[in-house]
Amino acid sequence: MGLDITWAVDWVRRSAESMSEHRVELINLDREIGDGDHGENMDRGFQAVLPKLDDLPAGSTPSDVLKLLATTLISTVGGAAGPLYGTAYLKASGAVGGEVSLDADAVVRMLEAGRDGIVLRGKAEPGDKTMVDAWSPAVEAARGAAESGASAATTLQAAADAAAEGAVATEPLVARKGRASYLGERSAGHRDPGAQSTAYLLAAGAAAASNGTSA
Amino acid sequence: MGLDITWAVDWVRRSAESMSEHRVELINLDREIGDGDHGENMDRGFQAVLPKLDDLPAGSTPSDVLKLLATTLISTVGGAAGPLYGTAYLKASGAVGGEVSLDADAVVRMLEAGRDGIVLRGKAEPGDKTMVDAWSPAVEAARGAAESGASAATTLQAAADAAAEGAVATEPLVARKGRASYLGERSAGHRDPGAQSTAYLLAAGAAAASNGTSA
Amino acid sequence: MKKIINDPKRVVDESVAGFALAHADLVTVATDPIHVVRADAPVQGKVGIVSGGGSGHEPLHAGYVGHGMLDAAVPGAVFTSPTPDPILNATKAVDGGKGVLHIVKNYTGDVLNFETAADLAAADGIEVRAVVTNDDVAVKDSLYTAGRRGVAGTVLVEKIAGAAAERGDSLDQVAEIAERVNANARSMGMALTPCTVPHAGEPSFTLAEDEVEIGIGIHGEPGRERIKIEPADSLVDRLITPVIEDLPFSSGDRVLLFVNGMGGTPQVELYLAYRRAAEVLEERGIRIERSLVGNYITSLEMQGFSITLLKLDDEMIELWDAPVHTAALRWGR
Amino acid sequence: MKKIINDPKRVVDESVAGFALAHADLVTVATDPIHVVRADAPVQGKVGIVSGGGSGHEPLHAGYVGHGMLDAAVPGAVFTSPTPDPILNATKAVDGGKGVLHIVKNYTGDVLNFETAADLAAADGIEVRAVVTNDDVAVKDSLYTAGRRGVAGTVLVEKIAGAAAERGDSLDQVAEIAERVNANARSMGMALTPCTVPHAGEPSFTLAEDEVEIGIGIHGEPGRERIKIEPADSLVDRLITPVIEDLPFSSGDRVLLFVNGMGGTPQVELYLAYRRAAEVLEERGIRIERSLVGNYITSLEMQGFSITLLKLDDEMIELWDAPVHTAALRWGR
Ligand SMILES: Nc1ncnc2c1ncn2[C@@H]1O[C@H](COP(=O)(O)OP(=O)(O)O)[C@@H](O)[C@H]1O
Ligand SMILES: Nc1ncnc2c1ncn2[C@@H]1O[C@H](COP(=O)(O)OP(=O)(O)O)[C@@H](O)[C@H]1O
Ligand SMILES: [Mg+2]
Ligand SMILES: [Mg+2]
Ligand SMILES: [Mg+2]
Ligand SMILES: [Mg+2]
Repeated sequence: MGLDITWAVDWVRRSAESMSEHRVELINLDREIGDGDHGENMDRGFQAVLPKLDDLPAGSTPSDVLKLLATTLISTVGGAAGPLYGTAYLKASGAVGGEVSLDADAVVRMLEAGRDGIVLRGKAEPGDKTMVDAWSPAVEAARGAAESGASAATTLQAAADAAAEGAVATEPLVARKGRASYLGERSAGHRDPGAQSTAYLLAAGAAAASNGTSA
Repeated sequence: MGLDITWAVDWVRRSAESMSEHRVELINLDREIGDGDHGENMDRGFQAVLPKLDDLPAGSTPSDVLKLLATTLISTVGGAAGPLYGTAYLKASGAVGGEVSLDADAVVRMLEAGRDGIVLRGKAEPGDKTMVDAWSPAVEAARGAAESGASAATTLQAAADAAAEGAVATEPLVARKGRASYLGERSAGHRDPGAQSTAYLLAAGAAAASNGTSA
Repeated sequence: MKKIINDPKRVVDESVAGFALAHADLVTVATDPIHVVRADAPVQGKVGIVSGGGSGHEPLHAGYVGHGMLDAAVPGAVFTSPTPDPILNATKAVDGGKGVLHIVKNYTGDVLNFETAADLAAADGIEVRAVVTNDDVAVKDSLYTAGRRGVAGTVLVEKIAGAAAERGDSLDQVAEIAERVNANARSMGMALTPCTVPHAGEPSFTLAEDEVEIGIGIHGEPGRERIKIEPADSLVDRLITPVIEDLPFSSGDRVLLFVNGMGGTPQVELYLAYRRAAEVLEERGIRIERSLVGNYITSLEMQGFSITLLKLDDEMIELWDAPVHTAALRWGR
Repeated sequence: MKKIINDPKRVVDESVAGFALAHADLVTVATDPIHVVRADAPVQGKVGIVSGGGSGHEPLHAGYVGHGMLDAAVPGAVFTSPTPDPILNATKAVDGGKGVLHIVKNYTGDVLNFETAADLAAADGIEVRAVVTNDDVAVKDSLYTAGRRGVAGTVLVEKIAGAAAERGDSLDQVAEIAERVNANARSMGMALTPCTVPHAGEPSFTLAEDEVEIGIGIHGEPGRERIKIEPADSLVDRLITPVIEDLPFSSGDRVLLFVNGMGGTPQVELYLAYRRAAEVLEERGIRIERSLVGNYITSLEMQGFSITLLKLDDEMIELWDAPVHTAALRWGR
């Protein structure tokens, strides 16, 4: 069973919930090696998209939801995360344009386009201690799952799990992009806030998908 | 035996020592109900007079020492204490002008003139929680001692003891002059820094006198 | 105590030396005893204006020396009135033959030391008048106290009297306008945090993490009352209401609204407070004709702010707008 | 956290509203999305200059909107780059037909959001150029980092580019002089205390009672190293030496010396630091031609300071001296 508009809307709702719930945690991660606003930024952006979900025209696709999310994040989040996540969702939207229901392959395409969008704008490589370090393993894991025949939901779950591991794995890294890079060696020993928010967002997508399957 | 130039110089030296020693204590008293500079101000003033003592011409009298002290304090202390103590010592100097050796009556005249100088400049009444509350009982006690035939040294000791008690007695008072008056009721429960410095200065005078007598 | 200082005893000397280097076009600094004099002093045929007081309130007073404001500033030790000597020297240095006005904040020490200096100047044949500022409504004025403190209104007195002197007014006229500004100005302040006098090394008072002091003085003297922190709008109301009711300021009055930072307050908070103050005045029909927002009379690194209202007349507005060129206040040239 | 604020989420809105009220003669403020525009914008036939970034650095940038400096400022949330929308709106509002220069501090967020806005403006037919400031020598520049941060030098870029635009230079010329100022400016800062972002509620970092952070950024980002506090003169040496050696500045160079406070630093300490900085330059034969001392680019209530040197040429001096009339910087009119 593929992931449809209901899933997409649910993903955004659960993402907003997760950003609210982890707002302080993300702020604290960002205080350690950045400027202490990441949780606030993400929460502001996702709260802004919620009311707009109700106005989606009938017949909207997952791609439309992702585009709405992208433009809202771009115009409300600011900072580094706004344009980066905005671009990610915009490219993800483009990768699944017109599709009513996303299968496992579509999930892979969506995630890959998202990751590529972030890299295009931010120029970070894996290992630079940024959100790319959550996105990249997520894309690989999703591809692996899809290739071995997993469902869309399971594929997304694999991506979410890999993102969570990727976020943890940023801890020993020395940052080379974003604000944390100013710290040099002193950035080691702290988790990257953007990688962590990525993990939470993909987990929200997976939860929405598994909820859809079981329903 | 009267109090001569040696005593006067010793008084100033001991005063300087006492102000250094109690600098932090007087700062702390002033922090409670003022602006935290009284100990610093007094210490600066008395340190400034020390080198000048060496240049006193031969034949100087106690009055000359008091005048030198007065003008030095006026030009180095600043704040409220500078002009008030300056005037006190200037008037005290005037009251014993030309006298080579001060007897008990002269000590009373000197202290009374000092107290009156402070009241003239500062317009404080007894009970206003100022240095007057140390000076006034000191004058009374000195007069009592002198009238009952005490020596100059004993008279000064009586004054010093009364000043110390007077300083303690400022604690419950509500300030009505100086910076502490801005606190209103909240000034109660703290000792007045100027009353305390007065007690130390008179104690230094008494110590110099008793040292002189015993020597 | 963490401060950008060397020897605590040399803070004022070294800072004024830096000021002299940075503003050599505006001022000349005499040391020992220290006083800051307008570079072109004495200006012949102009009333000289001297102010001063303890240091730690910068830019007051040295920051206001220059065309259209003060002719000299006399900084004492931190929070300690200067002694008469430098006040006398400054007075002599700025006397251009038309007499000298002393602008003195109402603190026992300042009043006494300026008095002595004025007596000495008079003995030297210089005509001196003193105006004592006392705009702080936090402290009840009464025969039984040292009276109200001079606080932020002093800046307005210095600017307006300075402009009057610059246009050639006589000593009596300059003193009259200075008195008039003081009589029409009212202020009240509050603090979030204390300040630390360098030679004391300890904060001037302590406030709990959730406490603020209402009615604070500019030397960290505790104020009217200590309360739990409240939203900015309530804090503004607590300051502006007694200010308005004291003069009182009434509907139709034209005012200058001055929101002053205590030294450690970020601008973002001062403008936020200004917003509410303007709203309150609007509600009461009081018209804001001129504004001033910033750290203009401070208490070292203290966080907090004060609100000053000055009831304006046409002459005050004209003099306020007149050109001024000092380190801290500049327009029109 | 003790601050003069109401709702932490409304700090920027309410503060900018106060700024708009206090400076209605200078600026117009558009809300939703918020941007501050010069009252007489667009000035026909003049290059428009837009800057912006996270709030909390006041007076940067809104305090520099006005004649001879910025045409618009776009304040984001505290320490958070604004989104493209208000940047685009501001760009449109100030386009007088000669194109618009974006002055952007080098932070990933600022660069990305300004880039997007510039793309959108270009799509609307407005010619936009961006100059990215990166004067902070505290962070090693390298291919493998986000590069140097834009800090206090930005104020100098805005003033000098603003004057070039005001005299009628073309977009290319204004961008060239902005680049030139940035290329000749170097800065480094330090902090005694952290600052607290209102929505975070906790200090951005912690420092022991006797520690200071050398090489601090303007968002409370930790810097190069944490050391025990030292006398002011040593601290100045620690900042000015890498600044001098980076460009490098050499004997005979003419410079603007800018001692900037981080928001909570009293003036007395800034001038004290200035004294030592001037001494060091004197020793090295570097000539101070112009100076700026004060809280011009801040980190909320952080205590600390930065030192910026700008190597001047005749044109820069002329443009620095040109009249400017903004809330925070004003001379010549
Ligand atoms: N160049 C980049 N490429 C990818 N991700 C980046 C880059 N720069 C920053 N980030 C991500 O953005 C996160 C910070 O976002 P946020 O705190 O909202 O923005 P800001 O750094 O502007 O305050 C970092 O934790 C990191 O994951
Ligand atoms: N009007 C006055 N009459 C007598 N003594 C006064 C008066 N005002 C202040 N004092 C004394 O001066 C002391 C404070 O001195 P100091 O701290 O050196 O000056 P300042 O108050 O200017 O900081 C007070 O403790 C008080 O004893
Ligand atoms: Mg951040
Ligand atoms: Mg005192
Ligand atoms: Mg004092
Ligand atoms: Mg940020």
